[in-house]
Amino acid sequence: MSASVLIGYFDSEEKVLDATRAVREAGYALHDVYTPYAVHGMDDAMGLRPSRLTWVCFGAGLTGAAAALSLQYYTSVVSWPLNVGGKPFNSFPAFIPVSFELTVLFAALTTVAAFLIRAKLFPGNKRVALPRVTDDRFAIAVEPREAPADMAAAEDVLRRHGAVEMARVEVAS
Amino acid sequence: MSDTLPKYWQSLAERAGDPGVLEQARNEFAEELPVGTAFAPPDASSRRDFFKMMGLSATAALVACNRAPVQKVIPYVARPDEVTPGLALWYASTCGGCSAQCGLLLKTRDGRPIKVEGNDEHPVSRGGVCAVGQASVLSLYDASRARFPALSCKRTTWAELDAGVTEGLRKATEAGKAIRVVLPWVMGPTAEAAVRRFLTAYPTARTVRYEPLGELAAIGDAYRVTHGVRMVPDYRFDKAKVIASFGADFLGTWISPVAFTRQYTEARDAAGKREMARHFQVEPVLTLTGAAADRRFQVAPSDLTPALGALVRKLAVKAGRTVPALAQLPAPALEESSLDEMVDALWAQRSHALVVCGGDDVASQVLASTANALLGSEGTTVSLADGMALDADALSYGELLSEVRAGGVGAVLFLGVNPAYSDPRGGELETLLKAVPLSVATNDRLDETATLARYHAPDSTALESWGDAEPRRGVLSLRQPAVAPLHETRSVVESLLTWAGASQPHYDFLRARWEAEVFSRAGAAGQDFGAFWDDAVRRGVVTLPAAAVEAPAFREDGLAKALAGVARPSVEWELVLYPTVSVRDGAPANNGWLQEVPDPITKATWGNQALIAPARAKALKLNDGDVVRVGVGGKTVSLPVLVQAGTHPSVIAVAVGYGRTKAGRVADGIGANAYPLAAVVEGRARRVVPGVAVEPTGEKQPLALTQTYHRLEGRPHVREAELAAFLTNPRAGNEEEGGHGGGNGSHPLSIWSGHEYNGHRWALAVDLSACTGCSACVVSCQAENNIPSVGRDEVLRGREMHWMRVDRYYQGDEANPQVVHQPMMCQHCENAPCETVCPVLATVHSTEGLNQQVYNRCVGTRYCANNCPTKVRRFNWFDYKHDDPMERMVLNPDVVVRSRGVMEKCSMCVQRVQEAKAQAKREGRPLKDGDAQTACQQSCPAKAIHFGDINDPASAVAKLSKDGRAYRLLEELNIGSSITYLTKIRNTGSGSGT
Amino acid sequence: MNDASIHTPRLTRAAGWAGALAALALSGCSGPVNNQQGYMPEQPVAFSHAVHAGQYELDCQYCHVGAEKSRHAGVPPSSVCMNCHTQVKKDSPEIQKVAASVAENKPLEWVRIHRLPDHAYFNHASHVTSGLQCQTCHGPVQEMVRLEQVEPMTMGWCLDCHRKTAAEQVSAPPPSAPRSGELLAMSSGTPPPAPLKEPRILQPPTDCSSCHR
Amino acid sequence: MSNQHLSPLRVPLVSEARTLGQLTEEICAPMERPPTWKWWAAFAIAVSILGTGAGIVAYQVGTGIGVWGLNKTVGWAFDITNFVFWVGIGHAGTLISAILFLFRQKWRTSINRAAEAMTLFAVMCAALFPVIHMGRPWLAFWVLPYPNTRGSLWVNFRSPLLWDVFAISTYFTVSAVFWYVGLIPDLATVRDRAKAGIRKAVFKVLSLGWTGSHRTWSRYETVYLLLAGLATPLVLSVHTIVSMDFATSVIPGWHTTIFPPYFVAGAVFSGFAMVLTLMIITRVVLGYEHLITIRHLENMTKVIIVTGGIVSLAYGTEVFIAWYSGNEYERYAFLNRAFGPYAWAYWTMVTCNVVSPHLFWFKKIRTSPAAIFVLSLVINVGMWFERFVIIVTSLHRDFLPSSWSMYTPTAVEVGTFIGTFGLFFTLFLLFVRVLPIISIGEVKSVLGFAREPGEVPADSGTRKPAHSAPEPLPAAQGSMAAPALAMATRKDVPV
Repeated sequence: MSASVLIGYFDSEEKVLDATRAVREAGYALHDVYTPYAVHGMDDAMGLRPSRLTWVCFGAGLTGAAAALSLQYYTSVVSWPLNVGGKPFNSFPAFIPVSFELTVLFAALTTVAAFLIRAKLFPGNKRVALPRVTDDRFAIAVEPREAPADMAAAEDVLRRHGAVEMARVEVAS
Repeated sequence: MSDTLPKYWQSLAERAGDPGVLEQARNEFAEELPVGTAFAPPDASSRRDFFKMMGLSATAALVACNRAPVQKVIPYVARPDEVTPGLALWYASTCGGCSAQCGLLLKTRDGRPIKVEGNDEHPVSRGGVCAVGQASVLSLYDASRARFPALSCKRTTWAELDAGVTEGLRKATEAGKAIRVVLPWVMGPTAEAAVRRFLTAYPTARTVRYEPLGELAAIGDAYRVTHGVRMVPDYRFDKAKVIASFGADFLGTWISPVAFTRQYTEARDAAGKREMARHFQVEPVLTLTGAAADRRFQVAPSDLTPALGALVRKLAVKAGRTVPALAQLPAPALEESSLDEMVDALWAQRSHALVVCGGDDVASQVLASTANALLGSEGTTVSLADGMALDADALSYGELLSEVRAGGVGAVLFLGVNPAYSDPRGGELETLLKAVPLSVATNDRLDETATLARYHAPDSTALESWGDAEPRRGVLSLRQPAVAPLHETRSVVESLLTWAGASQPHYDFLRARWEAEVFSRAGAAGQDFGAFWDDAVRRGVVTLPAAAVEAPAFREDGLAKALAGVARPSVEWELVLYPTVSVRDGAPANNGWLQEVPDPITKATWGNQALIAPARAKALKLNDGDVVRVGVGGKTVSLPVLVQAGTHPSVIAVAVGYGRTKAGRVADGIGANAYPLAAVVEGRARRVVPGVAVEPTGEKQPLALTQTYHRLEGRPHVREAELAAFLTNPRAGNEEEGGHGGGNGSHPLSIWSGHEYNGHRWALAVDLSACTGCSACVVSCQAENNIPSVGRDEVLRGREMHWMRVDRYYQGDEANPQVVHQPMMCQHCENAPCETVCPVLATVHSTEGLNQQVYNRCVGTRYCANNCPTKVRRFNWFDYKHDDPMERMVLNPDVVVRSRGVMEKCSMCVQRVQEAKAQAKREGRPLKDGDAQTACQQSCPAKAIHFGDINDPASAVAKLSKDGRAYRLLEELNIGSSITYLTKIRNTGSGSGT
Repeated sequence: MNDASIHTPRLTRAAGWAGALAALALSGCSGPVNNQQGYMPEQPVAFSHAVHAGQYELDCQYCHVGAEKSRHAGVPPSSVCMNCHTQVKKDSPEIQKVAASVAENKPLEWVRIHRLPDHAYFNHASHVTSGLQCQTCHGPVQEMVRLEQVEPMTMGWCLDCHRKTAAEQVSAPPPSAPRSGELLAMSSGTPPPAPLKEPRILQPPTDCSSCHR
Repeated sequence: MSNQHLSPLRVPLVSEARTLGQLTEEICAPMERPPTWKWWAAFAIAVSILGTGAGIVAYQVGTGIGVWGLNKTVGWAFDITNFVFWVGIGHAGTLISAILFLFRQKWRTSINRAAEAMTLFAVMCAALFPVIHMGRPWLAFWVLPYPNTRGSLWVNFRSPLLWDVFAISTYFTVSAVFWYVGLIPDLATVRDRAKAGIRKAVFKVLSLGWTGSHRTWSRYETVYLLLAGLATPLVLSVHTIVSMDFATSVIPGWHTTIFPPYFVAGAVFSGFAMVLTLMIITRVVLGYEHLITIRHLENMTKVIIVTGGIVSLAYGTEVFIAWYSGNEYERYAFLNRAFGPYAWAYWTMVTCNVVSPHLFWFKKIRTSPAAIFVLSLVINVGMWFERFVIIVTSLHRDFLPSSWSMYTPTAVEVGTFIGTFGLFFTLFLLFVRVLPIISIGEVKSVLGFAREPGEVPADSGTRKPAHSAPEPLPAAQGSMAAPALAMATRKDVPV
């Protein structure tokens, strides 16, 4: 099923922040806001909760550390213990650098992968950005409602907060 | 790129570049290499022929690379009985490298001789072998050796040659012309017998003894004066308590250095005997012997004889004798006090004192002989009864030249001598020989002399032929071949017999002579000669019971005449031509191992230099590598300067043996030939030349040195003590316990508990007091471990590959420094810094305490070498190809040949250790101390290196590691070295301290 | 976020491919690299081990004499074949090849099957005297009509056996070759050395330098 | 973005007033117009140097490391010097990006992209050396722990070289990811500006379907922060580990506990110098003086003063400790550095690294791009010599005087080093051509920094003509095509 979303275009950060707050206060469901750069304060304005990617990062880091330590322990102590320079088979202090590096590597790659998956970013993506939102326009997309009158009121809210342009766009849901 | 490649290996490429040479090489190979003949009928009786076949399969093995090319196994058609492929066979034999004739054991694998070791049962050399002896196995495979007999340098057959030579000899005899056989002083009893047979066959024949260095001749002539017999006495350094050597490099090159080194270290075994012979050395140029001396006095070469004369005079005073002949000698420049010090020390020991003298001057040898007579040391330190008689009737080379000039010579035979190269009159030989109808050379290659001779009848090498030697009276050393002649060469004995019309195989002649002459003296009553002979061949040496020989007595009557010519000229420069321990008189020069082993003193490789004193160099503003022209009598030689500590300021010293022109691809063009500069006095060549001109040319020629820094900077790597201090305190000079705690055996603080070594734990102990620095170990190691020679260019870049080196440091005054030698090899550290840093585990520790290097795992980061505190790791910068099909035969099949890009280093001869262990296991017995020997240890003439299991409390190495003299390198680093060094003890008589 | 979110299957597919690739890479690394397992070339003479070692139960060391004393077991000289084949099966064309070899003094060029790289040292004697059966490494030779390499003969394969043997504390059989002194005793009448009291526990080395030197 | 806390200390980060659209225009312009002949000339030179370098490396790999001037005593020289040099340079990029991001240094925005790219290229140059310095580089993969048929012979995790393998590869991977994540929004901008065609298709793939959705932006900010948080210790760890190549050894002059901070400071020092070198060229050539302002340059010189100070302190400490330790080898190593055969290299290092940064105390020098440019080169030379001094002078005379020797580089080594500059500049020039070298999104977010709200002109649909560059270098003037040229191209966009 698809429905038309109401899009309001703005030309400045302040206006789009105001308008976002207004749209939410007016009780409309925000589909999303599109901006050319990360607008600070928008999370509040849109009422977004903090991302949980930090936990993914933490978990991945732990996994990396565990993997690195077990690899090093297994290869140096279990699989083939060799006397290297008189050091013990389990030369733990010497294993720290590699463990650290793998911790960072796992954490970084996993976090980015999780982000890309969560944000549905991938090569070959067919999504198209709204006009000029990657340049100098800010856009608010308001979820459609049953009653056309409501949408007209929404348009009104946007216009009052300085929308320079309005549009309705069909999006897949 | 060609100039970045090592020269030694490049020369093949150069040859390849020249189509003519290439063509020649190809023909040579096509005809001579085993490929075509490998499958020719191996004579069932010639048990050593099959090496060719095995060589071929070895070739296949070397060619084998990564992915499975089809490989063939080629078995024998009929396997000789005593050969099991893969098992080494050992033959006891006798070295032919010089006149010392040491006892050898030849190791052969699959028919190929691959290693020379010392024969422990040999009573003269006693298990030691010098660098030249070690390298003789490479000379066997020298691709530049003659491969066939030649007439006017063109290939001929033995039959044609024999016919031609016999015909020539007959004609000469019929014409009443002289036949002259030019040969070295020492050939061995059987060969001398063959010479006598030849002389008998041709009545006009006489021998001419030729010796480039003139040392034996001088001694022989001196003893003719003082004792009426032309002989060389048997010097016994082991019985000496004081040694005074006037220019005799008896540890390096003089007469029998291997035997003397062993005797010398025994006489100076302070730890074992609680006393130590004091050694005085009076010499103009620092020699290996001078470096070992307790007191070294530096004199001008022309002052040697006057100084010795003054010493003899003082001895005569002590002895209460008046020797009028001594009065005429010029006064020496050497200080009175030094002379008195020596005289007092000598006189205190009298019969246990020994005075020796080097060089080619008869007068000084007469004085040395007089000194020993005055001291009464004849019979103890100088044994005339055990001496070696020299050919009393021989002519000198100078006399030969006069005869030839006079036109009375019909035939000249050169038996392995090369006067065209090594005599100052060598240039005249070419024209002179044109007047001689028959000239024959038996030299092993078409060298400077052989190319001038009409016939070339190449002799087989000592490793290919039978023979014997009598290095001390009553000690008969047998030589047996380890391989059938590789080429169409023939033993000189067989040649002589053939030309004498008594053709018979060398073996038969030898055996018959032994049956007739040796067996009868052996006192082997009731024994069958066959058993005696088999035993002699197996052991390689027979010691005959002492026969009562009357030793000739000293007489004064000839002294005045002999000493008449002694003068002390005052000149600006005196040239000294000296032999090196590696190429000696130049005969073995075409040998990569010998060219590359650094001179123990100068640390120079690949070539000779003009050695001058530091003070003189400073005055003349000359530095290492500045080329100077040394000239005398219209002849000049250009050489790079090497500023050498311990050189007398008036001396310019040049090594002989270099500058060969027809020795082969290795030696030709390396260095300059200094022989032409030698003086000729009364027909004899003399190696001390007064009044030479030295002029800088302004050119530069870099020196291929392996050590460029000569001082220890006060570091405690080499520790020494004075004898007196050592006798009261066994730890004298070794008080230092390593920088930060610890000491022998105890470990400094460590966060790790270390690994346990429950089985064997291999270790080395190196006695710095015994080591003379002769470098035999370096060559032995090179032979055992397939270490490539890299050539001059690579040495110049600091890339020699030797796994072990002998570090040489100077202490004190650089005009006359004290010298220490320190053999340096992988320390097999318990906490090896190299192991920790290798990313790929290519170097790790074995359960037996060895620091292992796995070449095939190595990726070549060189991190290990950087982190090695002793810098003993060697990197294969290029593919040092063992690509000469002949020379490759010398490779030890038990040690892998390393490829480019990998690190290598001393393995403590792990292959020998494993072999000894496997042998003990197969025989079901525990390994004994001494079963496994490293190559360096085996060949060390001084027995300064001890190898063994430090976990076995009875082993020598375990005992030595707990000795008061024991210390390890860099203990403050907590590397836990497995090599124990033992403090060097000196007996300078200066009281205590170092 | 529901804009154009129709491409998830692709992602999974991509992940699948990546996994497959990784698996391939891994198997490529851990699989036999450079080994000759299964190598069974044709030989110049159709010699059958099955006949000689199997049917006639000839001892391996009758032909491969070096096995007990040398690092090489050795390929027998043609003359060894002719010890019997001067009598047996003289007319077989294969035997005639061998006979020709002896007559012409031209060795047969067998194709080498079991081989280790140059940098690996292997000693037959050490293994044979430790009681190892030839078949352990060479497979059931007595059943092979044409010889084949059965085992991988990789370093890991060697090590597995060394480690296992060390762990199991296996003893070596008493030496079959005479020990030093025994030969002397046989010939001279001196008393032979005392037999070994304790069996030798095999301690196969796993040190690098045991094989790489 | 409004800014309520204006203070006299804060100056705008974008020195001239710009609209968002103008910014997009200016940053995208260089990659949307055909390359100038100067770019072509520079590119041709860079590629030919790269080609020569590649040839030299091929020759070296084919012939053997022997073509270098190394010997039995000095086993590393140019190779590892260059490695550490390039890794050091590679540090500023991620440092500027990550550490300055964490410290909320907004001035980073106009230089971080290029600096990160520089990091990647420098790390590529650096990574070349550990591979080609091997005797058998074709077996370089043996440093990776993978199951194998050798009884599973693994790798030595105790070796600092192995740590390097992990550190450098992690650093490269994370830096690349960090850089790419930062690029995604800008890639979308370029995509949306491009008409149909290859550019559009390529950037469509690269931008991964970025729509500017704030829900994504929100997560993006989190990810970016996390990456910055991960990259910061990573940067420090990488040079720490590189320093451990030396610090964990036993060689006097290497075995030094202060190496990790000393190396990190040195890396930042040289990295900033290299960023300055590149940025001074770029801002002139591309006319970005208002984006990469004098203030940016000045800030970086201040970092250089600080890190230069740390480096100087480290030099001093080393010498002091060598004397204070009483260890004869250590003492000799440092005496030998200062007065031995390689004293010239030591004093070059001291002059370049200890003396020259102090010129930045003068405001005049600090604000003169030409002076900064020269000094940045001097510092890079000095830092190269620092590594040379550490490696070669320590190795050539260590414990046993018998093995002391000298090292002289060959043409092959010098050529390889120069070749890496070819690689570096080839990649950098390509980067300048094909990607926005300034982070559009981030600069936009600081456009209003230190400006009154009204100062940022709301887009009125009219574009100002190109700004006039304050003092463009004469040589660079021609390439400054007016953004106006590109204006027409975007008029097809509605709104």
